Order: sequence, then structure tokens, then C-alpha cells
Amino acid sequence: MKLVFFTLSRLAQLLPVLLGITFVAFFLLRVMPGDPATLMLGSRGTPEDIAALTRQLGLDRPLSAQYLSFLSDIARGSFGRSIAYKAQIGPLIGERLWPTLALVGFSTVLAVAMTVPLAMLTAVRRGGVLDHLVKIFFVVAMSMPGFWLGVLLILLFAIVIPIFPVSGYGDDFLTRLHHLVLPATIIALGTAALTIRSLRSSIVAVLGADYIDTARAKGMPERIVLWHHVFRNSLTSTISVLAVHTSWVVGGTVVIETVFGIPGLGSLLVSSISARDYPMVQGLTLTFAVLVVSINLLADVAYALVDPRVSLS
Amino acid sequence: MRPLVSDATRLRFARNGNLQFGLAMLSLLVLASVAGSALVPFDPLDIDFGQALQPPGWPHLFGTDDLGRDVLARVVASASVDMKVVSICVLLPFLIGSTIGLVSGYFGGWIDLIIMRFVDVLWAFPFYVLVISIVGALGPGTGNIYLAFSMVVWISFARIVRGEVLLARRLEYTQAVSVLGYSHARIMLRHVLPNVITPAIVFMMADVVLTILGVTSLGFLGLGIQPPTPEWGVMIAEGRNFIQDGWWISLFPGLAIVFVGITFSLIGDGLDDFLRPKP
Amino acid sequence: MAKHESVSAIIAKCGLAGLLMSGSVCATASAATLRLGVAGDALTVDPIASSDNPSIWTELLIYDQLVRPSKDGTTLVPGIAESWTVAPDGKEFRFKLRADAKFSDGQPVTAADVSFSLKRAAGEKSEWGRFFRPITSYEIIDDHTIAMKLDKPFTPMLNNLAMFSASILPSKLVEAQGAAFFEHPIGSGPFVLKNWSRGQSQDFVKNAFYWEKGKPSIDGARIEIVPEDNSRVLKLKAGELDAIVGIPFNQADTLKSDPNINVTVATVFRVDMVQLNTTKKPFNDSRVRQALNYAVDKNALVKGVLRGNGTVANSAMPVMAYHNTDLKPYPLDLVKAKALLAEAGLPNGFKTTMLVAAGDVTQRQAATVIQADLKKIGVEVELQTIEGSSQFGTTKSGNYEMSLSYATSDTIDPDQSVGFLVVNPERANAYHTQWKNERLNELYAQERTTPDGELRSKMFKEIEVLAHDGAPFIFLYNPSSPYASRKNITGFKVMPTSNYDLTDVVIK
Amino acid sequence: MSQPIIKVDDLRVTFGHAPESVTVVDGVSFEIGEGEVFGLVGESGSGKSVTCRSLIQLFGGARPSSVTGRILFDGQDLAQLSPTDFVRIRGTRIAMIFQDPMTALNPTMRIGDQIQETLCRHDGLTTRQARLRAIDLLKAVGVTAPERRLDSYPHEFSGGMRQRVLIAIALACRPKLLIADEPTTALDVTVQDQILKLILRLRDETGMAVLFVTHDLGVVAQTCDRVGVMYAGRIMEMADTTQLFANPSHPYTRALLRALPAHGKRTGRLEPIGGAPPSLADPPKGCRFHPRCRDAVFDCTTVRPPLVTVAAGHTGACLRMEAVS
Repeated sequence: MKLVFFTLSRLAQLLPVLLGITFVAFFLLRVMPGDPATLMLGSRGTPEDIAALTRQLGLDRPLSAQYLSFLSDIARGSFGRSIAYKAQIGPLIGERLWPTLALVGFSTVLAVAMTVPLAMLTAVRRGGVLDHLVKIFFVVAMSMPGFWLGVLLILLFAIVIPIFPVSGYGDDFLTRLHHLVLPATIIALGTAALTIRSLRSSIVAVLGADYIDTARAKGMPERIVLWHHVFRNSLTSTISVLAVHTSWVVGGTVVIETVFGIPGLGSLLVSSISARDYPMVQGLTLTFAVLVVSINLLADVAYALVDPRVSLS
Repeated sequence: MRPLVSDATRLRFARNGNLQFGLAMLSLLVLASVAGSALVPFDPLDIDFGQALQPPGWPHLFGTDDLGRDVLARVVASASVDMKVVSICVLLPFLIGSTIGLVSGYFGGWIDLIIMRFVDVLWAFPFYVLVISIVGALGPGTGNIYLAFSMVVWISFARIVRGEVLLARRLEYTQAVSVLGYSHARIMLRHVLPNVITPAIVFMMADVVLTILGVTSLGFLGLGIQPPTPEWGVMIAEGRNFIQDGWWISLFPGLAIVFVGITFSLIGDGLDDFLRPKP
Repeated sequence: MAKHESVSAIIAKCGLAGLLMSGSVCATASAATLRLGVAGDALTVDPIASSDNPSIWTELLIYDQLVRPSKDGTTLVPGIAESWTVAPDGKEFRFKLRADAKFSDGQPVTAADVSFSLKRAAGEKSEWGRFFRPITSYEIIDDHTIAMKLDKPFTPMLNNLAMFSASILPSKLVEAQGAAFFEHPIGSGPFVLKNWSRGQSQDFVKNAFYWEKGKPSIDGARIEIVPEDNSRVLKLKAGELDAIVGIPFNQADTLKSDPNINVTVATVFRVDMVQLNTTKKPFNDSRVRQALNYAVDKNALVKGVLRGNGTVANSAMPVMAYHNTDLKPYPLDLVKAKALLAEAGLPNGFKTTMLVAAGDVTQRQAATVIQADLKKIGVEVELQTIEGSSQFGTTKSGNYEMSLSYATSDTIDPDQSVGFLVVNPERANAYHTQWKNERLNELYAQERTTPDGELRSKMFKEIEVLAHDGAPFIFLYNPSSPYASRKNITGFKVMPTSNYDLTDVVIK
Repeated sequence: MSQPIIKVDDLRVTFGHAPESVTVVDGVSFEIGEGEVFGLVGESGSGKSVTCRSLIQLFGGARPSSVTGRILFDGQDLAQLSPTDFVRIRGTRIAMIFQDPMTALNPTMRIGDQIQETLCRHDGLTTRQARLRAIDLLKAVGVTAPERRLDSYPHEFSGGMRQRVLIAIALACRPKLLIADEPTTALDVTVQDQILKLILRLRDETGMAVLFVTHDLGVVAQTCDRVGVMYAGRIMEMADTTQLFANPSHPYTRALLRALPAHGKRTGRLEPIGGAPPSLADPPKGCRFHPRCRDAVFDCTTVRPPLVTVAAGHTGACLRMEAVS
């Protein structure tokens, strides 16, 4: 019950941000030099064509009125029509949402699976050989462009040692998982490079906390101290660290989807930009931002679940 | 005569392996950017079908690409292109963001409220999504890349500097100088700024790593610097089609990006230790 | 229901096996489905609203036309019409439909469907109206016989009826459903579009009512959209695909050495060129356009980029019927190119931009070479990558200076290509170059009423000369089209009209 | 003094490595009898905490580079124990409570679980049994409505209540020695009083020994049977509490006592003595207190004063002990 209340109140706090997001997505295309109709039609579009499209897009009305109708369209679940696909944008985005979510989810799981044990180990044995190796590894990993690593991994694990598919997305859960292993690993590596350092230092802080001394003074063996006390308390920082990087993970899908031919929001964004499908680009930026906000909200709720101090205060 | 650098500073530098190593790598990078094309005996734009897809060896140390262009010459030529673009893409948001953060934190009140709400909103848009959308809408070209990065990345600097300003405002010295009746501009620039800028400078190094990835990603997607100008991201994209019989076309520009990333990670860590000595 | 479960069980097993071993396991499990990799997704399956190849190729799987090109592209053979007669004056065409022709919902194909579909194709909303408007009236003689009347002879008529835009649709369904029909289209072609994940794949099952007995021999086909050329090749090699089209030339040779793969180089009706926007300076000056043609080393392109799989183009026309083989291509002549530029008042060259399709290796390579070549006469070209599917729209809107492009013929008669590429005003206004030549327009009008033969051949040859001299394009080359399939696939073929035929495909 | 339960002999704890090593505890010896409350008093940084942490071998974030000396506990040399054996001693035979109850409880674990954890581990109780026992323990330390409060989280408790919980945890397995490292410093005065009384009452009930670390002489007077005064890593003077207050023999002790506003009345903290405590990285030669000692003579700067007996059960480390007293 408290959790529900907490979630609702966080949601209420997010409303202004969501409104701001629509505002930015709306004005993103309006502040660009040149008017959208001309951009869409090109310089040789006849004045009549431009006028017609301007009317059709409602661009002849004042900006505030355009924005309000944009908002009411969104409220009705409509993002307008795609120029390239000549179809409603909403369903097109809806179809592409799932592969992206799967990629984000899978890579987050992998990132957590890498971050938690490595951060733990390096925090406990700080200054050790492993600590240095992990640090070097992730400095390198952070500097590796995902698209480049993608190309190399495809060569290595889809051609030289063919254990993963070259590109694409499967039809059912398992084949999709199989298709997502390489792309998700690449995103996860990038994420872990960022998260492992911050988590390590927060684990170091937890390890120095008084209650860890209390636990040890109780005669708890090190194993239990680590898993019962350190782990759970550093979980909160894992969650907040991951939440901070959500936007990075979600953004990372854009390039990676293109490399691996995954039919998600990111590859749609890239092709829509090349196709100058501006309404689609607008709908997609909006969707991406809402996605980030939703994931952050989820992280908040998870945080509240793990840390009793949050939802109650 | 007073030495320019104090002994303590010199000692801090001598003990800072990260910074020394990073700066050594940086000088290599600068050398390649400035004098690189003079060191490689091939023109990065020379097409020679007869020499297409030569593996690394002599005289093409990094091999040649599908059009017979020397990969080493192209990787080196890219260094000046990419480093210039990256520098501007980092400096502009640094200047804009730090200024906004300074103003926001110093004045507080509704200015701060509005700016920080706006930062919160922009924060929700993934970096890549926003940059790609803006460059996509404006069209490729370096000017538009600078604009896109400036529009997106300033929020990081604004947040960092604002947070530091809020801390600094509580310190006595700013309160003291404000009693002396200096102008806001003078207090901000002479008294607050020097005390808050260090974390932004340290972050700037980390931002170089993110930016080199961003800029080359744009190139890879065909939205960045346009061919035939050699650019690491574009080269990787081109080499991708020859990954089996010309893996070197993609490999070397990628390694170059990793090199830049490691350089600035080391400098960032090193600067952090150097400028903010921990007890 | 039981069948449904077993299918999903098989898929699940494949997935598991796939996780453990490799993607190729799935191939043997669902052996009767061909997995074909193509570069781009269809935008629509409405035949009168399509001009992009992916849409056209998809439509040719779903719908039938009255007649169709033979597999070698030299003549027309029966389609849904089993026979036809043409009146001696060329003003009446009479078609007899196959008695057993049915749509995939089991309903028979009738003469009413034919007249509905062709009227629709000639209608206001059709992008291809000009191709069918010469038909002035229809006469439904019986359910399976229809006559079309023309006011004056129109030689390309029969060819046009073999085009995708003349696909026969079920009139009642289209009328009842409107635009919604094309979300679940019904045709009488060999396949039914079962499922379409945009940007990802199209799933086809065989049309159980297809008139050609025993065909298609496969149960279905899955067309996967793999935009990146290289990924497509790799997926074929890895066994994730059974066949692919659009192989980059540099890969064709490597693929040939793979013992599991058959590579075929198809001769297609295609020409590659650089569109020059003649409404923009300095491309409004024919001397500048000719200079560009002299400056590009087309032989090097054919050798280096096409790896010899093609010929240098002498004009904007594909190498097909009535081609002018005597016309010599522009030779490489930098001196002449510079002289022409100087004559046009541009001794130091100029700066311009060129659109290039994203993701296409060959186009990118060619663009880079052209860029380097033109630089030698002082023309600085900035490349702008653009999604292939929107390149057409962009050039159509005139928002370009140069655009590296190509054209394929959907028919075996050069009339379509001529109308599309060099006639202005016409559908594409000389392929968006806005170049105009009155004599050429006149010849175009004449060839359309001239019966096939020597006279018509002469006209086409003159058209090519006019186009060559006017140079609205930088003429590049007529490439062949390598395609490949795995060794266990037979009967997969790319037609001269560039679409692929799946009816004869057999999976061993 | 009754039978000693723990005997510390020449304990030396060093952090870091030469040439930058710091010896924080430098030759400390003392013993505590059964049922006795022994106080260690001194300014911050004098090595009290490290001394008592050495007994249980828990050093928080920083590990010492060397610990030498003998610690005989219940006839067993703790220095000889392996880390795993040491785990068995902690919580069962030696327990410890820490200075700041606000941070010493795990914030993400229910109070009950934190108590039960140790019971299940050491006494082999089932969860149900442990819960009943936890209720008893909470009752014993004066937590009202323990049944309900077992399911609360630490942040729902006040500081005093949390310290009671920590005491309950420490006492869960009836240890023979309780180490209390400034257990009341972070609490306000009235609560401080309750906690001290609670510890004394529990000592009376269980007969455990208590090592009580504080920097508050007032607390010492109220709580301890015997007391050792630490300065810069060494014990300066050790005596029965009454004896020490009545007859302090070391200049440092006297300085401490002078700093108390009203003698014998526990009101406040130690007021600083002139000068600052020495740096342990570079301690003064001879007596470590000599730079601040008003009675220092030349010998004090060169000779380390041995611990000598002043009276029965009263020792001190000062060269001028007789002269000054």
C-alpha cells in the first residue's frame, strides 16, 4: 500500500517532466532553421504543395495552438502520420518498441551480472591484481565504440566461430535471446564500464560502515557479512547507479540496433532520419524520453523495495 | 626567485602515473594530428584499384582499403579531423554549461528553478537519440555537429558546476566577499568560479571519451563528417563491408578511437588526483 | 489447433538448439520455407502507389497480371490470361482468363476484377495512370473473357499490362475494404502475405488456389529485410538465409569459393547514372553536364567497383530491346572536360553535392571514385548519404544537385524506361532531372503508336543519341546483378526485370 | 580483583609501512577480571578504540600492518587464533558495541532479523525460537512492545532505542567480555544515563566483564571499577576508579581532572589541555606527554618512563611521580 502510494506520488512528480518532454520533442523540429513543410518537400516543392502540407500539418496556426493539438493528439495516442510509411506512427512505434525493450532489459541484466560480482570482488580486494585488471579492462571497454566492437564480434562469433547469428531478430523467446546475446553484451560492457567504478566505491563505503563492523562483531562469517549485509546495502547504489545510466543504455541501442539489424526503435530512428521522416523522428524522440523516464520510475520503485527508508519517509 | 612550480606540486605530478602516461599518449596523438600526414608517404585520398585490399605489410603498414587507399594514412589523417571536432564538441558545452550552472547556482531562486527543470527534462532524452535527431534534422556537417553537442551536453556541466556553486556559497569566503560589495560578475568570476571549476574540468576529460564515441558513431551512421574526408567512424562503416577479406580497414580506426579513449580516461583520473588531492 | 501447437513446439526446439549450436539448425526443421534476404522493405503493397523496387517485388509475389515477361526477358507469356488476341489495327485487346484462376481466398478471378483493377490503375490516384489510360473502354464478354478498346494504337500496351501496376485485384474486397485491403491483401499470385513485421520480415505462404499446377513447390517464403549488404552475405554463409539478392560485387568472388553456395550473375535491365538537376546552376548548361561525363573514368568503375560485372553505359537506357549498340560512351578526356567547363565560364570548377544511398557498398564506392574523378577538373563534390527509399522522394522534390542513382525496367519493352528516364514532361520528368528535348518527346509519342519492327527500333536508337548528347545524367554503367543461394536450393532466379521468381524454387 | 578474564600484554598496533608507519598503540598492558568494568579513558586519537578493536580484531576500513603482543582471553592466546576461529569467538564470547548507534545497525534489515541472525548462527536456534528469544532480549534492554518492534527497521527507532538494540544483539549469546567503544557519546545526556545504568545492570545479572572506552571522566566515575588513562598510544596511569580520582599521580591525569569543571560531578566532556596531542607519525622522544607537561624536566625528553606501582593496584608511568605527587 505504501509502495503504491509512493509510486503514485513519484508519478505525480514526474508530470512536469513529461510535459517538458513533449515540449522539447515538439520544439525540436520547430526551432530548426527552415520550416518543416519546406524541409519535407524540399526546395522545389511548389508553393501550393508547401501551403497544402503546411495546412495539413497545422503549421499555419500559432505555435501555442499547434502545441496544444500536438498534446491532445498524444493524449489520444496519436503521433501523426509517417511520411515514409504513409501510415499512423503510433502502431509503427508500438511494433518496434519490443525489440528495444528486450535489448535494454537483457543488457541491463548482463550489466548487473557483470557489475555486482566484479565490484564486490574488487572492493573487497582493493589494490589487488584483480582490482587493477578489472580497472584496465573497463577503461578499455569504455573507450571501445559499440559499433566497432559489434563489427569485430560479428566477425569473431558469427563467422570465424559461428555460434551467434550475424544480425536480425528471432521469432520466439529463445531465438530472440540468441540474437540479442552479442548486442546486449556490447551495451552491457559499456554500461558496466561506467557502473562498476561507482558501485565499487559505494561498496567500499558500505564495507567501512559501522553496521558491517556490528555484523562482524556478532561473529558472522565473512561470506554472510558480504551477502546479507554488504550486498543488500550496495544493491541500492547499484540501482541508483544503473538508473543514472539508463539514458546511456537506451541511447546505446540506437547504434547497436543498426549494426545488428534489430528492428527496434533505434534502427527506426536512424532510417527515419535518413528518410527525413520528421514526424516519425519527433514521435521516436518522445518515445525514447518517456522510456527513460519510465525506467527511472521503475528504478525508484525498486529502490523503495530494497531500501525501507525510502518509501516510508 | 620563486620557482614556477612548487615542490609539492612537482611531487604530486611525479607520483601521478595516470597523468604522466595519459599526457605521454596525448602528445603522441597531438603529434599524429599535427604532423601525421607528413610522416606517412601516402595520400589518404589516393584511389588505386590495383592496390585494393592489401593486407597490412610493406609498404602499407595498416594495409589498404577497398579502393586501394592507404589505411595508415587515413587513420592518421582522421586524427586531426576527429580531434578537432571532438575538442570543439567538448569545449562548447563546457563553456555553455559551466556558465549556466554558475548563474543558476549563484542566483538561485526562480532562475535556478527554471534552468534546473529544463535540465531535468533534457536529461530524459538519451544522448545519442538527441544528437542523432538534431544532426539528422539539420543535416550532416561539422557546424551542425557542434550545435547538436552543445545543445545536448551542456546539461552535464551545468549540473556539476551548479552543485559546486551551491557548496561554495555556504563557505564563508563568498559570503565575506559579498559583504564587501563587489559586483555579482566579479564575485562569480573571481571568487566562485576558481573554486567550482575543477570538477567540471575533470568531467571534461571523461566527456572527451563520450564525445569521441558520439562523433564517430555519427560518422558510422553516415550523419557525421562526410566522405571522402577520412574519419574513424566512416572508415569503420566502410570497412564493415569487407570484414572478411579486409578486417584491417575497420580494425585500425577502431583501435585509434580506443587509444583516444584510454588517453583521456587516464588524464581524467590523473587530473582528478592532481587537482583534488585526497587526504 | 493441434497443428498450431506443433508448429510452435518446433520453433521452440529450434530456438533452444539455436542457442546451443547455430542458426542453421532451423533451416532443416522448416525445410519447405525459403528464407530470402533482401536489402529494403516494401513501403506499401498497393500496386498503383508503388514505385520502389521492394514494394514492386513484393507485389509480384502476391498478385498476378494478365501477361508476364518470359524468364529470359525477350517476350511475353500468359499470366492469369491463358490467351489473348490483338486486333490488326492495334485498337482492341481481347483476353481469355484461365477458368481455374482463383484468388487466395478461393474466389474466382473474373473479367469484372480485371476491368476494376485496370480502371483503378488508370485512375486519378494511380502513380501509373499514363500506362493504362490509352484503354478507353472495357467490354466484359463473359466471366472469363474481356475486351479492351483503344482510340488509337498504343504499342507498349501489352507490355504495360505485364507490369505490377496492372495487378489483378479482387474487386469486391477492395471496394468494400478500401485502404484496409492492403493490410491483408488478397491476390491470385503464387504467394499470400501472411505476416509483415515492418522493417524486419515478410512471411509468405503458398497460395493453395494458385492456377499453375504444382507450383509453387515450396510451402512458403520468408523475406528478411537485411539492409546491410555485408550482413546479408554473412547470413547466407552462416546458413541463416537460403538465398540473397543484391550481392556487392566485391563479395561475389569470395562467395563463389564457398562450396555451399551457388552464385549467379543475372543480366538485368538496369542502368546506373548520376542524376543532374538541370534546373540548378551550373547543371542547366549542357557543356557542364558533358564535361562531367568526360571526367568520370567509367572503365575504371566497371573494373574496380563492378569487378568486371557490367559494361560502360553509353546513354541512360538499360541494355535491352532496341538498344543502340553503335553509340559510343563518353570517353575519359580530362582536357576536353576542362575545356567544356571553361567554355561554360567555370574554368576553376565549382562546388556541389551528391546524394548517395546509405548502406549500399557499390554506390558508396562508385560515389567515392566519382568524387575523386571530378576533383581532377576542379569540381568539389560533397557526398550526402540518404536512405535509399527516400532518395527517390528527395530527387522528385528537386531538392538535390547531383544524385547517384540507377533505374531498372519493369517491362521488357524500352518504352517504360524512355518515358521514365528522358521524357519531360512525363511521370518522372526525365527522372527528376527536368531535362527536356522536344525532338525526343516527339519520337516518344511516335514510337508508342508504331508497331514493333525496324522503324520503332530506329526511333529508340535516335532517342538514345539525343539523351547521350543532352547528358542529363553522368552515364555510368549497365551492371549485372549477382545473386546467390545455398546449394540445397534450386530454381531461385533473378529476372531481367530485377524481381525474383520463387515459383520454381525447390528446397532439398 | 577477581580472576582475570582477559590479559593484554605489551600490545603494539602499527598502521602502514616504514618509513611512513604509525604505531597507534605502543606497548599497552592491562587485565580485566570477571564481572569487572574496566575503563579506558583518553583524548581522541590516544589509541583507545584501536586497543579495544585489537581485542576483537575488527579494524573497520583500515587494517593495521602489524599487531604484536599477547592477548590471553579465558586462558587462550587470541593472537594464535586463525581468522576462522576468531569468527567463533566474536559474538559468543567477546561482543562489542559501537560508538554511533545511528549507523551501527544495518538500515535495510529488520531489527528482529538482526538479532535473530546471531542467535540462529551461534546457538543453533530455529527462526521461531530465535524470535522468542529476541523478544526476551529486547525486553531485557528495556524496549517496550518488543513483539511489534521486531519487525521495524532501524530508521524507525530513536538513538537510545537503537543503542539498546545493539546491546541486545551484543548480549544475545551471553558473552564473557563486552567491549563498549564510547557507547554513549552520540546520545543526549538523559539517554546516556539510562544506557550506562542498563550496562551496569546487565553486568550484575550476567557477570560479564566490560571494557568501557570513553573520553568522559564523568562517565568513568559513574561506571567503571578500574580505569586506565591512555595518552598517545600508551597507558599513563591505571588504578581503581576511586583511587584515581582521589589520588591521581600522573601529571596528565591531573590535568584531565583539573579540566573537569566540578570535581566528581559528571557534567561535561574533557576540556582541552594546553597544546595539542602529538602526531603519532613522529611522536616525542621520552615521555610522550612532556611537551605539554608543566612538570617536565630534561630526563622526560629522553627516557621513556616505565610503569611503576604507586600503591596497591595503582600504577603510573612518570619519572617524577614521587616528586610531583
